[in-house]
Amino acid sequence: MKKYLNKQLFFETLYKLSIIFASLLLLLIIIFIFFEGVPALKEYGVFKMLFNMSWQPTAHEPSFGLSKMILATIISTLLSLLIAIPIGLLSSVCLVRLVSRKIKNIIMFIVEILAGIPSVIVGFFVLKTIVAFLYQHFYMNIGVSGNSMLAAVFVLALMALPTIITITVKALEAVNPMYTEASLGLGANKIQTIYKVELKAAKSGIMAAIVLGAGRVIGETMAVMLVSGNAINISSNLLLPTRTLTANIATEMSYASGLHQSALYASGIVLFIMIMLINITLLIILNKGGGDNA
Amino acid sequence: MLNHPWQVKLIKILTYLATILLVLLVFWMVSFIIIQGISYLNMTLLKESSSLIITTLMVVFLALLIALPLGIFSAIYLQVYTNNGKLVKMMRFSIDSLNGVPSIIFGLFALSFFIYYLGLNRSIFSASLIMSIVVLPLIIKNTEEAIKTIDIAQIQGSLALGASRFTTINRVIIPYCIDGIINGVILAIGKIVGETAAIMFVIGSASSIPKSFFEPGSTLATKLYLIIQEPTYSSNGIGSAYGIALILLLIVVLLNLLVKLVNHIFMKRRG
Amino acid sequence: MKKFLIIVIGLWLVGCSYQEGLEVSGSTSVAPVMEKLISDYQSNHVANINLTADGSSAGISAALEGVSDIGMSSRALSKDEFNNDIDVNIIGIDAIVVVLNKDNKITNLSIQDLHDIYCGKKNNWQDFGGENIPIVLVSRENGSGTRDAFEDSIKAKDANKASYVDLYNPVIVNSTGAVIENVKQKKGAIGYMSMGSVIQDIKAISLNNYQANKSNVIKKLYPISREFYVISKKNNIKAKTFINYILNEDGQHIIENEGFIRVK
Amino acid sequence: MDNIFDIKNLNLWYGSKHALQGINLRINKQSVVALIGPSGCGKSTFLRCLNRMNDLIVNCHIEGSILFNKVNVNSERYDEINLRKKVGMVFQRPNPFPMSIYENVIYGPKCQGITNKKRLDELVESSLKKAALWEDVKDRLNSSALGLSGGQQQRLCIARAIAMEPDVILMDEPTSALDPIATAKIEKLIIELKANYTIIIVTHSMQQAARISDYTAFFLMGELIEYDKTDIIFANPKNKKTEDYITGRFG
Repeated sequence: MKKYLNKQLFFETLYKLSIIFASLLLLLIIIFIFFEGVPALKEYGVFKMLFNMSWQPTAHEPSFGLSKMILATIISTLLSLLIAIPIGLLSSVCLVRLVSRKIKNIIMFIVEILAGIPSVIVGFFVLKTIVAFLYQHFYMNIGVSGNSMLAAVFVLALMALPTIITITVKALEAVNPMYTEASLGLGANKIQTIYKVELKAAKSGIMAAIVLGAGRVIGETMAVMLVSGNAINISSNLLLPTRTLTANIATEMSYASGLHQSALYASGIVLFIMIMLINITLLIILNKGGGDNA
Repeated sequence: MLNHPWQVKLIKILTYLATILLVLLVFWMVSFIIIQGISYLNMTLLKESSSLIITTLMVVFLALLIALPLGIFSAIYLQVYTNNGKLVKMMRFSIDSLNGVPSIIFGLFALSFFIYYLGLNRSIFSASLIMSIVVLPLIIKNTEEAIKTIDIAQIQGSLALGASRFTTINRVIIPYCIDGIINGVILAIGKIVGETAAIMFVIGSASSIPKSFFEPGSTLATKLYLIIQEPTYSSNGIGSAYGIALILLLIVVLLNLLVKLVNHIFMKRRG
Repeated sequence: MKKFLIIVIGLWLVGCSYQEGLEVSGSTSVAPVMEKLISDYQSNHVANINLTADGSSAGISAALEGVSDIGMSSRALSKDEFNNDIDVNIIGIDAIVVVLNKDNKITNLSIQDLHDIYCGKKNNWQDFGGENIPIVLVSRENGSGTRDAFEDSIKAKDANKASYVDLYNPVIVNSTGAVIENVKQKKGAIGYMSMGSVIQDIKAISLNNYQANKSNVIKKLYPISREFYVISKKNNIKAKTFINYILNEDGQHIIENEGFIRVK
Repeated sequence: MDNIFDIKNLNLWYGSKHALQGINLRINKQSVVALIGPSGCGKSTFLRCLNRMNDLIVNCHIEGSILFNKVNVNSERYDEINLRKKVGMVFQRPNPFPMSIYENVIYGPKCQGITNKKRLDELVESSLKKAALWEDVKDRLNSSALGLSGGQQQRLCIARAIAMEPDVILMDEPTSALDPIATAKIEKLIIELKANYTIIIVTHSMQQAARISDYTAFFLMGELIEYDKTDIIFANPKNKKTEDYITGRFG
């Protein structure tokens, strides 16, 4: 019996150690990212880093202003959601209410494939189609090279769609059927029932889908880097190239050293904080809105 | 809005259009890769990318070797040994946030922790370590989902027969949630195969078959990234990029079919 | 279950230890050719040489502090970096070539032209006698030695050595191959790279009417070139033997067929 | 008194289960008809046939004719949306939408294209007055409907149905989820509504049927056993099974 007991004890401590280790990983990541990024933040100053426009890491007195890249990250995320949300919500409604179960399963399989396609392939695809097309047709404009914010937004929209659709479909399916019956009972047709009642009842699920979609998109690196042109500028002309925080890290990391590398880690910290803000807003949405479609 | 028949008709058309557009987009991308890649999918490409496939399998194997036990044990602890106290909520939040961390941040962490701090060299081993961390939340969540679906009666039945929590785990819980674990594994493989940003700083690059875990290497995805950037340096130029992209795409489709198959089998078993 | 744990810990420990040997670190532009030199040297000498590419300044300071046996640099040492217990050797010269799309009729540009192009003063090939196509700048990323040397030569930096180029919508890539790919695909593109990397899909042009060949570069007629330096402590015998190998025939031969210009 | 509903040989199957067998029934205008019977006898299923809510159920097959104002509504050609405009429904559990009281009441009319503000305000006031809820909520029309009590929510659902100006109101055990006081208020309201609506109500409580209905139909195992004036059904029912059920011997 003695041997048996300490075998059980051994495994139960192993279970405990595993979960403790798993939960501390996030902390470990935070520690090391901050550890590497703090020198540049201290040297150049957090305020200047967030709001200064010029990024010249290899100059005599280097400047590590990230504001153009932070803006590019935010703008590309919002614009991609502007495309992904309508398509995502409308197709989710169609899948849950307007098509047969068989068609729905087929399309959901296609959405899962889209979710599974590695971002490097999506970037490659857009590079060889959209970017090439943009240069062929707009090369006469100064500064246009095909690699552009528009191409980046298109890639990010493709990335956001699967996340938004899978979660919206789940939210719509969880809507209490009593609302549907009540609406139909009042002589509303299917479309009115969906858009006036069911979407409202699944509001918190849909908001979670959008926020998760934003989280997925804001952290995208490989696909954006291939198509965005990586020029450090912000412009209302979407055909001009741009550089997001993630692309900045991936482009310059291989040859960066000293303070330059530390500044890249600092842009990683900024990105990390943005992601954490998104996670926290998600938590608030889910807790607050949890009840309305009970 | 939606109070007049023409508005209703318009929205209905838009709803169908959105779905068609979604399907067309995916078909356009997939067919583009297939059409361009199919002509390069021949023996020379398979031979040339054999080192990439082997390296990818090595990363998948080692990452899962670490993440699986860690993930399953963590899921068991979360589902069986804890109530929903404050500490558990914290743990859940940190694992969910870990799941939301972008892969470039994992890349930065891998570079500073494994390479600079621990002094490991840029190798398949370092890439596998970071990938085990990347897929850990996936394994935990899927295993937890599976454990949740076990109806309480079965667990209570086993406990009622005098079995300790530990034997209940081995005899009832783990066998029952095999499909959740398999789902987690398949999704994890999908994530590892397609990953570039998390491992690009720590895996180095190589064009021959690696002899050990501690040599630098190139997976299908990292090599694809290099060739896209520098097609002139690969044997048949951009063609091999299309070839590798097609191989990756086939793997993704295969993995998704596998998930469907596993769910189907276990759905029948669960009745 | 126990077997599995032992394996994992075993893998972890083995990973951490790696053999000591000759440490070579520094410029990312010199690293590729140094890699070839090292593998050739190791094929007939017993030596374990470790190479890291972390930039010229890092290489220079590593050599001065003795952290690395040999420091590589693609820029001359500044006055305060130089001291007399180290010796500095030039192992090769790298000419930086300007490349255009094959359909672009232009065959020659002056340094002033390059300055006007990369500082946004002129943005159409018509200004230089070419077709009416806007110019698309293709540039390397910050930290790349090639970009540093190129922008210094065409004075595309301000007093604080901060580059102007970023303001004119360049396509920024972090590898020579990507420069080639962008120049090859885009009619109006202009890029630059080491002479050795040029391939026939793109067109290298002459600068100030001088082709980038051995004699023009050595005579400094070809305006944009940079020397590859190796820095080592005078008393470091192991480093000295490797450097002598680089400076004699078989070393110089490798440097030449890597597309650089030999010094001996 | 001409009839508003004339049901002839109505049969319904859920997949293979024959839930309603050969129902023949006439329902007069402006009367309250109670449907009683043990649970699972098909009374709710029958009620839902009258506004074709059963169309939502996947493998449900219906035969026979349902004449509504002499027109057979149980056919593909007849648009169920029009039917539901004329035949409102109130459910067992109060299910106001997660919107304001005002928006709940005008939901139906707006779906029909009535968007004129003044017209909608009139409808809201008249419907809430008819549902005896106007006094309670007239100064907080824009507050959320979920804030009301159970009884108030059910009366709001009735008001919502009345706003459609239907001819018939179907009620599926409207008071089973409510406390006795709220139930009494709803019963009093039903009797007042009889003046301008036909009300068909499914109920478990025979006392409720006796109190408020003019006619009562007794269902058992998918068949209509007996249908007659309420006082006849409860005083001396013709069919033995009805008598056993009324006196509580089974069911």
